[in-house]
Amino acid sequence: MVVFGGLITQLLHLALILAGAPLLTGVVRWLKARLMGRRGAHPLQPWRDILKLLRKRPILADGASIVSRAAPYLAFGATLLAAALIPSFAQGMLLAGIADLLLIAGLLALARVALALNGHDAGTPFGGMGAAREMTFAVFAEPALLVCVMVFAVLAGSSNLDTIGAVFREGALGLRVSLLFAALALVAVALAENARVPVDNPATHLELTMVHEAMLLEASGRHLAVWEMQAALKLTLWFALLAAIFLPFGTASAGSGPLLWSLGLLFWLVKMGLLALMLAMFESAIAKMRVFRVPDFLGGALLLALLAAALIFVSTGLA
Amino acid sequence: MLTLLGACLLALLGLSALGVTGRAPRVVFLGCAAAAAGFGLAAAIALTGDGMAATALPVGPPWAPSLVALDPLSAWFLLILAVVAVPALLFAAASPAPPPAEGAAFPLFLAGMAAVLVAADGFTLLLGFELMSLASWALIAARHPTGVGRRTARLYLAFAAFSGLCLIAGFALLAPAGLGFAAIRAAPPEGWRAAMVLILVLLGAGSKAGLAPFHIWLPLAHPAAATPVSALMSGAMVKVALYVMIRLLLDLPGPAQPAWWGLPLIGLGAATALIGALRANLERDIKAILACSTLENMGLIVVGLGLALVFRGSDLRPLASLALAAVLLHALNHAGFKTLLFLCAGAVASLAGSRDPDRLGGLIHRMPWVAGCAMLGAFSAAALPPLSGFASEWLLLQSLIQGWRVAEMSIQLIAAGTLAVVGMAVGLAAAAMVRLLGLVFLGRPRTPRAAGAPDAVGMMRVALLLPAALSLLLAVLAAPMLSLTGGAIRQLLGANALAPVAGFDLVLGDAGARYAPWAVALLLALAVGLTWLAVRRRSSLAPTREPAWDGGFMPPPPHLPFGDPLSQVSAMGLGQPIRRSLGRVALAIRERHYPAMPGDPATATLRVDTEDRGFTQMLYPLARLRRRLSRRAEALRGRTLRINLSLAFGTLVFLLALVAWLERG
Amino acid sequence: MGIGELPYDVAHVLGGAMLLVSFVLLYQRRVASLVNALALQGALLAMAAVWQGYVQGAPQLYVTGLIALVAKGVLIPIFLRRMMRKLAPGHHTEPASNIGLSMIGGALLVALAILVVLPVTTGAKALAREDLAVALSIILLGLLMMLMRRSALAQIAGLMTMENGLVLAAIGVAGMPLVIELSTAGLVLVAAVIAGLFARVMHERFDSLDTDMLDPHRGEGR
Amino acid sequence: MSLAAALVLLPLLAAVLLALLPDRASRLNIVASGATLLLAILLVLTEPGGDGLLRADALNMPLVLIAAIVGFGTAIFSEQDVAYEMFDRRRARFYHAGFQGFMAAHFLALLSDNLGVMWVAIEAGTLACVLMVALHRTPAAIEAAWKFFILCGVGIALALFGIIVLALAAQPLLGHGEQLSFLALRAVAARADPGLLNLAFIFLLVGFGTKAGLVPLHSWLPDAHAEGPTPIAAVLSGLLLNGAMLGILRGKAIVGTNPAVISPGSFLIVLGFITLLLAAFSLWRRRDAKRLFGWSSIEHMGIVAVAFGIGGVPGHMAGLLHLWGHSLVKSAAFFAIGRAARMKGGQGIESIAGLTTTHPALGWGLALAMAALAGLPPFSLFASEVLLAMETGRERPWLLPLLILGLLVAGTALLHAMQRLCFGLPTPEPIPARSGLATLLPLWVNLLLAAILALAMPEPLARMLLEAARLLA
Repeated sequence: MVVFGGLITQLLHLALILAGAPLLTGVVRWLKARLMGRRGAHPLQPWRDILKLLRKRPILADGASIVSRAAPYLAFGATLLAAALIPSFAQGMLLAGIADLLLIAGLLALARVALALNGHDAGTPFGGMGAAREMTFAVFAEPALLVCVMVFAVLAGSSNLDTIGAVFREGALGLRVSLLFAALALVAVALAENARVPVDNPATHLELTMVHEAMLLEASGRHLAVWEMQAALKLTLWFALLAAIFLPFGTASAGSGPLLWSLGLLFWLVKMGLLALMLAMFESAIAKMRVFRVPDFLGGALLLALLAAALIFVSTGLA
Repeated sequence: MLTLLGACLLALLGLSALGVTGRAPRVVFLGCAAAAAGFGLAAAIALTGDGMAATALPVGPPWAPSLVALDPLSAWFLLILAVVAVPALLFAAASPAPPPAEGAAFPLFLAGMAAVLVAADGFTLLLGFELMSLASWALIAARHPTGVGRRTARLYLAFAAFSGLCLIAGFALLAPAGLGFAAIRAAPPEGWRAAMVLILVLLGAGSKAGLAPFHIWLPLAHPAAATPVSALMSGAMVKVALYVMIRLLLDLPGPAQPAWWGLPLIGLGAATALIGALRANLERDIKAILACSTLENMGLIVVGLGLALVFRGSDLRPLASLALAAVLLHALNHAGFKTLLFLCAGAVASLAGSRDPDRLGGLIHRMPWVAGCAMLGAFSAAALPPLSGFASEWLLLQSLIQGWRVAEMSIQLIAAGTLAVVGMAVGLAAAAMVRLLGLVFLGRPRTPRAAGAPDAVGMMRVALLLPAALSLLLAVLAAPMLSLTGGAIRQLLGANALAPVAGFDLVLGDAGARYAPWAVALLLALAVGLTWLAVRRRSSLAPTREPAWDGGFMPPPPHLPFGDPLSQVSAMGLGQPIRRSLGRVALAIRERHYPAMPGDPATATLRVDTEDRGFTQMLYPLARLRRRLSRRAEALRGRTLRINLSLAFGTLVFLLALVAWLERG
Repeated sequence: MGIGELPYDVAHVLGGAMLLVSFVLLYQRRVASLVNALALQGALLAMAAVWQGYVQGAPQLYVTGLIALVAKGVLIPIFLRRMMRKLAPGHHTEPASNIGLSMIGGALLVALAILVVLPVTTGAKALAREDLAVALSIILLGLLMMLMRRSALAQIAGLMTMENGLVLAAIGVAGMPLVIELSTAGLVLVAAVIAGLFARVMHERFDSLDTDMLDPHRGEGR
Repeated sequence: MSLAAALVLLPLLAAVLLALLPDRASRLNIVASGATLLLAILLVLTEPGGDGLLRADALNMPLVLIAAIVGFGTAIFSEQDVAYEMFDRRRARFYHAGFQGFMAAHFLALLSDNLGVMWVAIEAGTLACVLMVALHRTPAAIEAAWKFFILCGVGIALALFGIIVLALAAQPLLGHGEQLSFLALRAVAARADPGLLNLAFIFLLVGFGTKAGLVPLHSWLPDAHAEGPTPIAAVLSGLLLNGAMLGILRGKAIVGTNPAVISPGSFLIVLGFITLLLAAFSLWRRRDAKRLFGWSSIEHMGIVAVAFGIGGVPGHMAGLLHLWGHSLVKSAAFFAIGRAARMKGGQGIESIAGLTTTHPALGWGLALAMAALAGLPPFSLFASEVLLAMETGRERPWLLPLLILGLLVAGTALLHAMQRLCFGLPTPEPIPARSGLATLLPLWVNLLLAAILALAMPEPLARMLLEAARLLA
């Protein structure tokens, strides 16, 4: 039953995030527009864009190589696998055994590298520039993520996401200031990873300021569709990650039948909506920062993570 | 076993004699490859079956015979040596004939490294170590009669002498009873003696392995040699130094050493990793980039070694074996992908005619094989799952994360800080690899030579495919390979220590984390494949080719066949964000900007001079001190005869007075 | 035997005389009288040797005395004088530093010699102790003279004085094999000849015997 | 007549012959040296011992062998080298006679059991060398020779005084005639008056130390090496220094047996380290190749002094092994550099470069010799330095840093010079010529022997080494 349940939940989870990812992007955009006093596009607009792009004939730049054709699938595959490892409505899914945070980080790095290589491929200035910046940001984002993982490992005894979620759901450790710091650090990392304000502006196409979009300038047709899907999936993934760690309540366990699952799903949708709202409010509240201030921003995140670790050590040392 | 090893070593000596004549270089290199394969065979036998106990040789110093042995640790590193040497030598055989000196020194280089690995007493180890240094120096010097290369060779030789002497001193303090390893184990050093041993070994083997601040020679020396030599130096020689470190710090001093022994290693390792990865993003020579990435990986490995010492010192054997496994596995993985990368770089340098990224570009179109191998190697070096680099770095990061299990809060904090630095280094390494691939293989060719480069064929292609296949194998079969190190881990950490392996997965015993490379590879392939199928089912239109959109730039004029060179990011340009944000950590940077004056047709230029802080803060001051002292010493020479006489006279009188005084008291 | 007994007093007087001559050598400016003083010291040495031979009843010391007389007292002085005539007619040796200083230095050296020798030779016969102390003083004075004087001739003279001191010490020790004495004396002669050779070459190269003139010619420059 | 006596008389005879009939002198020289070498080998194979005056023991037999080898090589080398000197008949005759005479004196100095005879022999050898150093008659040569003469004359005189004091100390204990015998002195020194022994050792140290080139008594050494003919430099470094060191060693062996003396080892250690460090730093300033090797001789004598000072069986083993290896390698280096200087028409370092490209055999030989002098394997200097480091680490660990510093500075300086001489772009050759077997043979043979000493020392030699160390410790 457990294995079967694990399989079912895993498949349902995949279907859910695949279907929900563009929707989540749409919702965020819609909320942002509302907060800015605009009517905003329909939340399903991203889905429509993707389907339309899929119908178009892809155009490759002259200098482009096989990389431009392969990179989108690689990046998407890696992101999908990472997303599949992060529990949404149920824990103990089929892949829970290997749902290691370091592996998730690695898969995201793989997707990032594929994206950067895609930026390099056509040999255009903006592509290269965007790639260099993307990798630079990662240099600061990754250590922050790792130290957060250490914090969770200290509390949950393992770096396995499923275990962490389970331990945190039991709530045995109560509300800790160190967790708050870790949460802030992780949020900052998530913003950078998803190229959101203040690190990058997903809406703009002004070349000088952008990072993420610059690497996709040459993509078109189905390739662009896959890239868009990948971006949406990544956003969902990070939301799910934050939810799974910091808002673990209400998640069902794989063994417990459909009723609890749907309850967990309900909880999850609420969490997602909440996070989307927070993101929208945040993005509409503040402005994008200059590219060379981003390292400071992420360095701050790293410091927060280290502080969290230090506090954990103190508290465990006292306890 | 002894006959096999002896035959290989003797064969190498004979080949070097043949190499002196300069005749039949291919024979020499292929023979060396065979000998290296022999080493690999011996290592495999020793790892699977039982090794060779300490055996006395007919040769040796006047006071005792030389001893050789092949225990699991030696065997593991011998395997690494073979893994690097065979492809490198095939590549050498495929390259144009080198100067005779190189043909003579190459076998000696191999023999020296092998001698260090199989030595069972200090003298033999030192002998092999010095032979290795001397031969590798000859390999560099033979290529560079003049210019910068010559200064590099000089610097390298000076550092080699330094590390050799430090190791001699280390043994002197380690082995009061005798140089045989058994005798040393019987009487391990204690107190300040042990601490001095630690320092001297860190100076000696550390400077060979490129630990900061003695790393400065490495990014100069490794690229200066011929490609196969660079591969051997970067893939194997630093590992030999690592082996010496493990032998002298983990094995010989016995398990009784305190936990703080690991801390210097952790600190130095983290600093080295950061500096190396940072410089890898700023170098402007593809082989130098790879050498800097070697620094980064050695740094990570040494961090693991330090962790192993810390855990062992605080009685956390499972964690110690975890860290040690990370060290051993990463040593092997790094050997695989670094060899691959260096050989690719060599192929590029010889076929596309340059090592300067700003003269390359777009090579993936002309040399798909090399590009493919290079991408594989680069992905491994960037520690991307499911490739080989990720498996070992996963172990390393896990053991760092587990650092909180040590009761000392200071060590916990150090572990957290190190984790941050290591994470930064890993990110930087990924950035460096992307930069390398993007500059060399992607984008547009920057010179006609790059546009017309042929692909690697024949034995050169084989030499590339060999390590590539090996890296893939290591990626999927990380766990079985690691289980081979069980013997070494038991030897170093006690009989009940186990490699963190369960079947085909890497697992942490109590912490419950698990990494299954095969599963990840499978799932990834599945995800990519299904996505591709699904997408292609919905949209089947074949793509068309158009000029790049390029943010709206106009297509280049006809006299620029590869587009406007200025509109493609340069090596410095790609390094700029990292140089701006982190560069000054490792380098003394001078940026000068010459703006374009209004009406002046000249373009604006930005001139950047970088120099490693190791030079500016350590080497130059030392050299100044040495110069001042020699001037002092020289002043004594410029004296007249009578002054010299009075010196002798004064010595006599002083000694007489001293004796008179001593006899009073 | 001790103070007030004839053998001791005579040896004492002779040794003291030699030491005095050493001071004269240290003090003397003119080369001619330098050579004379050297001859005198040689003669005194010969007498000391003979006396010791008589006292110790060691016949080979008479031979030693004879050699000393012939070599140090006659041959070498003649040789030096001839060389002096040839090379530096009426040539004055000027001390590098003033006489008084070297005198004080000499006195201090004698004190040192006595301080060093007397306490360690409590076992030996008084005669030997006396001889050893005097001999050491003479050697040290010869060395001092060599580094005070710039002229090659003066330095040779200093070397010869040192040899005198050595022989004085040797005769103090009973039972020095004769072969050593002979070969030593022979070597001293050879050395003197060689030194003369050098002096001549030096003179024809630099037209001077001032050893400080040599200094700028050192190879490899400063 | 014993082998030892023959070993002394044969070169003497050869010297007389060479003085009488100078034509084809160099061939005769080679033959004589070869015969001497055979005698030396025979001597080493026979049992130690001998009559009163000459006694062959484990301490001096290997040194005799080394001396014969180096002498033979030097004779072969000078056969080619002297041809360039343009000596007139008189000087050529004198040169060869003087060479053999020096060899005879050196063998006597090594073999004689009587300290007085040893002194006489060393003095005679010195005088011969002085004359041969002056052979060129250039101002620099005169200056060097005069300095050599005066300093070593003084030093040797002081050494004699030391010997006399030893005799005086032994007077109450020994009968007439044997109070200068090394063995007898060693036997009774324990009962002699320690004060006199101290005094004696001071004088022996300063006296023979001047000849061994210990700082601050060293200033004659580099110039004497540089200004004389190259073969003379080879024997100076290869043999004379050994003789002087043997003198110090004998003194230490005698004095050291008395427990009440101020330990002679500490004097040696201090002087040795001063020597090592000063020479190491001076090596960096050399512009003249032969002076470079002269200074390196000083450095190695410092190492030897330290080794003997630290003492113990391993320490003395290290010191002796270092002496042997240094003689072989240093003479080899002088052969190579002398030949190179001939071909390049100057012995300045800047005038020699790129030897390995133009004359591979000579260039690599020189490179290996310099690497060996820098203490790199596979040569016996490496082995002895390792052994010395071990003993230092065991007995006086706090001296290790000094030792390492000295070795490092000196080694890097030599390697630096090695790369300037042997690599880089070749300098022009006014006298283009081939290296010639007369240089390459002794050069490579010596290197080979040094390597054998390090890695596969013949069993009898190894036994003698151990025996000698036991004798001294």
